[in-house]
Amino acid sequence: MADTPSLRLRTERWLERRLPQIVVLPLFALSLFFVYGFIVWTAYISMTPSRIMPVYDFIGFSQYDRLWATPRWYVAIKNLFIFSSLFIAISMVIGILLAILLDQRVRAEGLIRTIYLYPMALSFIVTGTVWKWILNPGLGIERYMREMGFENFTFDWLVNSDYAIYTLVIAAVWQSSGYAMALFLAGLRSVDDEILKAAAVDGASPWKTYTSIVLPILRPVFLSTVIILAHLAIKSFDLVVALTGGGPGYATDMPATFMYAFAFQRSELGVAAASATMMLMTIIAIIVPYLYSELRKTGR
Amino acid sequence: MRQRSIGGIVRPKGWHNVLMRGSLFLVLGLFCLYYLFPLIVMASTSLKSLAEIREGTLLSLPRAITFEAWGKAWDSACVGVRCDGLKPFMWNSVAMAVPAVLLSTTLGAINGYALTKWRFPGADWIFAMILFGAFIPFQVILLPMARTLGQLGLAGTVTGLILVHTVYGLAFTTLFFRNFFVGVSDGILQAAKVDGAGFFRIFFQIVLPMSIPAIVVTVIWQFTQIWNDFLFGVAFTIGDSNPVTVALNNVVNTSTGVKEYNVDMAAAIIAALPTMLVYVVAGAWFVRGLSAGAVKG
Amino acid sequence: DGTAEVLHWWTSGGEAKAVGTLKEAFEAQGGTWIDSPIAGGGGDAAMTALRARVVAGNPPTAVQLKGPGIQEWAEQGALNDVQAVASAENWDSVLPPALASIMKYDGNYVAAPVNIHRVDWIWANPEALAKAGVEAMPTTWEEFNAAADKLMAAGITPLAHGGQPWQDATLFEDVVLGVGGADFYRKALVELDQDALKSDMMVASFDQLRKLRGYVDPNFPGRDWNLATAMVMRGEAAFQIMGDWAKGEFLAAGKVPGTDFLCAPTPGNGYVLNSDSFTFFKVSGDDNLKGQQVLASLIMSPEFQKTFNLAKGSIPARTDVPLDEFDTCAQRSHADLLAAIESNALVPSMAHEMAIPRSVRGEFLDLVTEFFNSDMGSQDAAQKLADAVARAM
Amino acid sequence: MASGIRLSKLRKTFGSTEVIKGVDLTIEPGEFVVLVGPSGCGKSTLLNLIAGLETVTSGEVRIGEALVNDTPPRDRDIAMVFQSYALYPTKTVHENITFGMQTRRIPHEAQQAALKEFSKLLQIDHLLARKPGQLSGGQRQRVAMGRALVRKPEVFLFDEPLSNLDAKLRISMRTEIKKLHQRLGKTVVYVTHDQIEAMTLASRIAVMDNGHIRQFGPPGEIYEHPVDLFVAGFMGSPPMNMLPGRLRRRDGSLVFEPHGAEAELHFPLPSEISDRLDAREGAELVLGMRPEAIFAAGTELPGPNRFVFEKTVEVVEPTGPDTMIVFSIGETELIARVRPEDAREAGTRFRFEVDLSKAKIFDAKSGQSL
Amino acid sequence: MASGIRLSKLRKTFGSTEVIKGVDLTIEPGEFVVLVGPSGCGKSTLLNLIAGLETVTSGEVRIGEALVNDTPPRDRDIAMVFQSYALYPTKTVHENITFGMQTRRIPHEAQQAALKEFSKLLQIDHLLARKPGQLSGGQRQRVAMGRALVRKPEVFLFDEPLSNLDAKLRISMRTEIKKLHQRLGKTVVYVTHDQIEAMTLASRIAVMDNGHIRQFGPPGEIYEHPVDLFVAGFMGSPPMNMLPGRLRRRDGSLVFEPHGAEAELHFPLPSEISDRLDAREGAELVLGMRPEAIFAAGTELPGPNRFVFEKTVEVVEPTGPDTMIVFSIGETELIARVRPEDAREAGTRFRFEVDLSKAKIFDAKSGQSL
Ligand SMILES: Nc1ncnc2c1ncn2[C@@H]1O[C@H](COP(=O)(O)OP(=O)(O)OP(=O)(O)O)[C@@H](O)[C@H]1O
Ligand SMILES: Nc1ncnc2c1ncn2[C@@H]1O[C@H](COP(=O)(O)OP(=O)(O)OP(=O)(O)O)[C@@H](O)[C@H]1O
Ligand SMILES: [Mg+2]
Ligand SMILES: [Mg+2]
Repeated sequence: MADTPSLRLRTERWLERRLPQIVVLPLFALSLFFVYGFIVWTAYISMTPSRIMPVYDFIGFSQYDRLWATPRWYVAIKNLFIFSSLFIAISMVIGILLAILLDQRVRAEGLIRTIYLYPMALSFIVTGTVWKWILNPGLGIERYMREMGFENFTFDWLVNSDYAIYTLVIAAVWQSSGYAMALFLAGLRSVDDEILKAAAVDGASPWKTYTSIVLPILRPVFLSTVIILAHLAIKSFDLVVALTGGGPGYATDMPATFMYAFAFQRSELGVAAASATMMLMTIIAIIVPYLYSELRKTGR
Repeated sequence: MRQRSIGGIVRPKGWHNVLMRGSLFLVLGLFCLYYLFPLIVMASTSLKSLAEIREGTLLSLPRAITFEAWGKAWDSACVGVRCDGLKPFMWNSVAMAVPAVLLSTTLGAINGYALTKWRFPGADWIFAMILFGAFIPFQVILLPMARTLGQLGLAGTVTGLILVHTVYGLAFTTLFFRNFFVGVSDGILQAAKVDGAGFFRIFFQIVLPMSIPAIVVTVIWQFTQIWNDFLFGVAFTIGDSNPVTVALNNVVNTSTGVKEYNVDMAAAIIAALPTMLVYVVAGAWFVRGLSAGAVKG
Repeated sequence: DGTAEVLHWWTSGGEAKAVGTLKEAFEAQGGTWIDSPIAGGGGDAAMTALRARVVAGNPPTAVQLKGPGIQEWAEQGALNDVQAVASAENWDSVLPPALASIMKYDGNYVAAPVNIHRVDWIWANPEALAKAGVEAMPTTWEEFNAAADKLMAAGITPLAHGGQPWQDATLFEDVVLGVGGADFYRKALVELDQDALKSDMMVASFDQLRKLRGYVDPNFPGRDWNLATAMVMRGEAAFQIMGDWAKGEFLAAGKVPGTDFLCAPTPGNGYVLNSDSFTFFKVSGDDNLKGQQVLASLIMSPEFQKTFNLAKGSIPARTDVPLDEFDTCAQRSHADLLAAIESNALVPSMAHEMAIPRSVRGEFLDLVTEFFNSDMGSQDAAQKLADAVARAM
Repeated sequence: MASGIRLSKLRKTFGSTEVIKGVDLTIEPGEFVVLVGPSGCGKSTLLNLIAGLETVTSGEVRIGEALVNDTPPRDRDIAMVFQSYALYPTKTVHENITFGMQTRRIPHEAQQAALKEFSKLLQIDHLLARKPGQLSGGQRQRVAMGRALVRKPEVFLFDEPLSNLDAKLRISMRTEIKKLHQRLGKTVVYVTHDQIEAMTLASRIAVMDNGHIRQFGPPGEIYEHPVDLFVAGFMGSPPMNMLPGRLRRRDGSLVFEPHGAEAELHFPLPSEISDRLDAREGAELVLGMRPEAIFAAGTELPGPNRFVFEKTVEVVEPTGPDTMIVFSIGETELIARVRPEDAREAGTRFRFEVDLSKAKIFDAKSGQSL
Repeated sequence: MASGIRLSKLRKTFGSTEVIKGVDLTIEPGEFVVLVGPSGCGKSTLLNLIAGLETVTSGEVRIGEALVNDTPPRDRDIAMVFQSYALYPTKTVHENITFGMQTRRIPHEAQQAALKEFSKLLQIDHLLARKPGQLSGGQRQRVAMGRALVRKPEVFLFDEPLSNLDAKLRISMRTEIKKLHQRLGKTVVYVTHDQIEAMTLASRIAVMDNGHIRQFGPPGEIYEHPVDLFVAGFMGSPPMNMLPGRLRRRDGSLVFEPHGAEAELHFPLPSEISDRLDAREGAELVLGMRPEAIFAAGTELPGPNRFVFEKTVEVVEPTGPDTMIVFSIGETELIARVRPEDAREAGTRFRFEVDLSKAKIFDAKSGQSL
């Protein structure tokens, strides 16, 4: 008798046990529809002759043929790899470094932190212009240094097809590394003091304390940061448009600008969808193994 | 909230320490310069007259300071046919950003909580799949999203925009919270369960107060992303209900008109002020020691 | 009465004022004007939003949309025609035929032009020219090259240029017109004839473009056009090849045409046409339809065309509007326009989306900008251009 | 009112480690069961299984009559003190203690009354406004106690609840727990490493070892009649002396000859024991003698079954009330408990007296008590 | 080799709470000092100050001869066991233990040897690959111990290092610590609540109360000659019985009349005490008798200064080796320690014998020992 509680109680129990799933599922369903549904839609569009507006006649993979026949696409892909790896690595290093430095009982912490964060608040439509001035040899740093007497100072990456991509990194790091700092700082702040004390007693230098005690604890924060930075890198659009406009030539084109150009400037929805599909597949190939190993390590 | 220093561990004194502190501030200061330099250029440009900009070098400091550009950007710059600056659009952004930030943060927090602290089979899969939404290019979802909003009758409404931001913010908010909660001791949750608290009570009364750092970074991120979003704002709102980024864009961008850099710069700074305010306010909650004394072990 | 929601990207300064006159006129008729300004990327952002709006099922009443884009949307069945108004007001007789054909789909007007911009202008600083001993504005590319060489020798940058694809393409099309003439221009850049694209004439055009590249200072990539204009204003550079909107910068700085700066068409005796127009989308509801009609009629009214273009710096799309109040450059533009119509030398701008679909234009821009920023050979460029065009068709 | 607990064939594995290896245990309603066992033997895990904080790998947990394997902790009506305290770090002491009552919608006044009562009892009434991070270890532990005590659940689970308190406080807490148990009559499962706590609080003691329960019985029985060497050696502090040796017959009666000292020492066995062992002459045995059964010769009034022998003092450990003297027989170290005033320096010969009626005999191979 | 520690006028406040209120303490090089005191009295804080984990509010901390107020922990050459363990959650047991050696660049082989030695000693050698989250409470504590023991610093600080271990393990750990101390001769400061640990390990015991040090001396002195009621009541488990009363002269000799039982009981005072108190007739005093000094009449051989009286047994608490009998004199509850076989049921009359030569006398007002 006691083994079979009333039906009401049983449903309540059931509900309670399932509550986590019940809570997550609607959100999961949203993402199934709005993310995966739309990805499927895009994948389908990439196999149609869609131009200015989507049409739904199946034509196979010819849009992919066109995509891979476009020289600009190769540039975009190559740039994505150069840009993302540099951007993620540099932002990460700066983020960690600044977070650690800021964590040293700095008096003006609030002010400094806001200074580091603020670039993210500014629209790149305008800051891009400023960066363009600063990096332009005729207007900015180069001219400045030359006027100050360094006649041979040269800093012309912005107008050099081979180096322009690195100016994107400079500006992107400027914009986002502050946020990486914030993520790490928040992580640092949730590490238990006692553990730091133990490390101090164990004779660890501050450097060693951070590298071998604190940062491993922040492993999940690394995951957050990598994902955020990767997302920023992959989607960097305003930045490219405002700073280089993809130039010189299309030397700094990126998949995001490529996709945008084809989808909305050139009315080549099909090609754009094909490029989007290629990009998503690339991301899956890189992110999934990383996620897999991370989740296994931090899951439990 | 008071800022607690690291553990109270004794720091060395003397010249060695002065040297260390000195180089610490040097590095911090150099980075401040790096981050500030463009802002200084913006601010100084915004304080110049247009004539000075045309003749002078762009990076030089203003010769005669004028706040004209600021006034113009705030309430008389033309944004299409109306010429009352950014002012009328600020509120649109607030009305959109605040609910969207609250909603996406709350849902992300609950998601992250359920996925880590009430693990069920497949939780990691669900997390990974939700997370992947972070990488979907906005360009490709624009049209299907427009279609969906149209079908829902939300096309061109603020509600629709809030929905969009919430849905696509979820990947990030879930990520932040999930990764924070992984580090929260299970023991505390067990204690709360024994104390008779259920899923939501534990969440709101125990877990959430401990996750202030996660809330801070999430709110900062979401607010920035939503406030600065242009594409969704432009595609899913109409005219007077445009968010401020669209207005800013309209002030700044001109294809064949005269460029007023001073107004552009002032407008950009004005449009960023609310976000900076969020940074300052939220930043004050970067606190240490929230989990102090919780468990032994 | 009537309601019109107008999507445009004229958001600041003189442009915004120009649209403002339209709004005022519309409201003076008792209509309700809903303004949807979306600037950015020369209308790219607006086009993006437009697509979302159409997909969502609530398109705006009228959209600032031009060139072959009008046909593309019309093919989607997304447009309403205003032929009733056009017939009543006899638009055919007052518009340049080349322009009128762009405004029509299936013989019916679906859009109304508001202005004409001339793309093939050379702007010059007379002081700089004097310093280098250049006496007259060049009328052929040979003359231009000679003048440029003198300027180089005098330490003045001959050509102020901004390295953005559309600016590169503007140079390119002006060069093609100057080198090949209007007929060749039409064959190559409008009809996209493969033979023309691969012809020696095209190679010669690229050769001249390569020459121009040599007259540009090294810091040009990414530069906005107005900064290039400022270089001319300050005398750092002598020439700029740019549409007539550059005049607005000179005027805004208080410069007087003819004395402080000079304007002359690029070589070739043609006229590269760029025109903005409003296209009417498929809206429903009497109120909206009424608004559409009223708007169409207003846009084409001579008074509006005058006030609008005075504010905008361009010239009216109607050829019958007197230009007494306009500046000398505008008057020259008008005279040349009539002459070009006469001599069949009026060509639509490729760089400014008047000539060919956006997809093909994109390939042009890619190729031209790559040519401009690399050491690609002219022969090679012509071949690649032909291939790219073939791919995009 | 109180509910009993029944565990049957209970098993728990973490990954590939089996931690609870088939436990059967029936706790009567209102009983006070103390769980003892070596560190890492599975005590906390067992409590977690009862509380529902870990899922059962196999077997059954019943509280009252109900099978609760799938009942969430909050429906089991238990209160628990965690070994790691698990305080809510962002709540004040006050809020930590009342949280469980709040969730159960106990009226505000009743909450305040309970809070007042127990914070006074636990001597933390001046700390109510602090956060756990501002407390000392013992204070945290008392807050954890308070959190459990304020409620009146069916079952209390205590996991080493007094381990970080000073002796004096611990005694008074122990007394209060005992009183509370008597007053409320709830079922209690209590883990402790403190000998005296176990002996004085328990109605029955369960001795665990490596995921098994070795013996389950009243404290006296556990102490006096350990079923095997493990239990005998585990209970008592210092533990029972275990002297291996052989059973021999000398002069007609059975004696115990310790290994390594066969020639020298023959412990005569009391008749109750020797009667039982009659048939096992020559068997390998272990003689168990608790330290308090070995004392300085002649300090107690004479009694039956006393045996006196002389050995060299190796180590002297004064503990306050008593002094421990370590000496060896053969290879085996033994401890005797003597009065401080009887202690002699290390190195001197000492006459020990052992009360053999308190001695135990175990089989050397199986370890079973004989 | 070892360094002493000298604290002078040491104070520490947290916000507005003063926790250490002026401590002066000189610990000789190589000494083993045990710090005892009620929960929350400031023991852990004192260790933290010595370790440099909290900044000193005022006063001085010296290790060896050096003033270390501003020396960071890592330059103080100490090893510490934290009360809360503070293990590194992401490191394995192995890494937790070797980390301190790594930072000090001890050669790999030496590290391995130390790890092997101490993990064996602490019985955690089978757990080396685990993370702290997969350990039981006692196992974690042993890892924390291991982390401190593998190093050979100038000073060891132990904060209740054995509190979560079972009795048997605790005894063996205690022995190992003692051996280690003898072998290495390092200075040790050791906090414990365990009476026996304190008595057996300490070369001197410091009794703390509420931020002050009450008494600092060898264990025997602390136990036998507590300076005041606090120390007397704190040391010993169960604690000393404190019987308030008055000094009277009867039949020419001084006797102690307990309050509430003046008519019935007069404790004759041994001459050593009464000589000292001659002048204080009529004074309010407290008579301190340790439980082990009160036993069943006639169980020990007769001696001098014994006094026998009869009382009703109120509570009987068997603890295994001994049984505690609670009874009252006047309003005061007292505890007697008797052999289990002598215990009688509650409610029966019982003849107690007290060894008054072990009794202490305190001034009731000042609490000072007389
Ligand atoms: N951050 C703080 N703010 C205020 N008071 C504090 C803080 N930390 C500790 N205390 C107080 O300081 C006193 C001493 O704490 P400490 O941890 O030194 O005690 P302890 O002697 O180690 O006690 P225990 O035996 O319980 O571990 C305690 O009363 C505690 O409440
Ligand atoms: N997550 C885990 N994975 C593997 N083994 C575990 C895990 N958690 C606990 N154990 C092991 O289970 C055993 C029992 O742990 P438990 O905490 O129940 O011990 P305990 O009896 O409470 O010990 P203590 O007295 O030290 O607290 C221990 O040996 C421990 O190492
Ligand atoms: Mg345990
Ligand atoms: Mg402590």
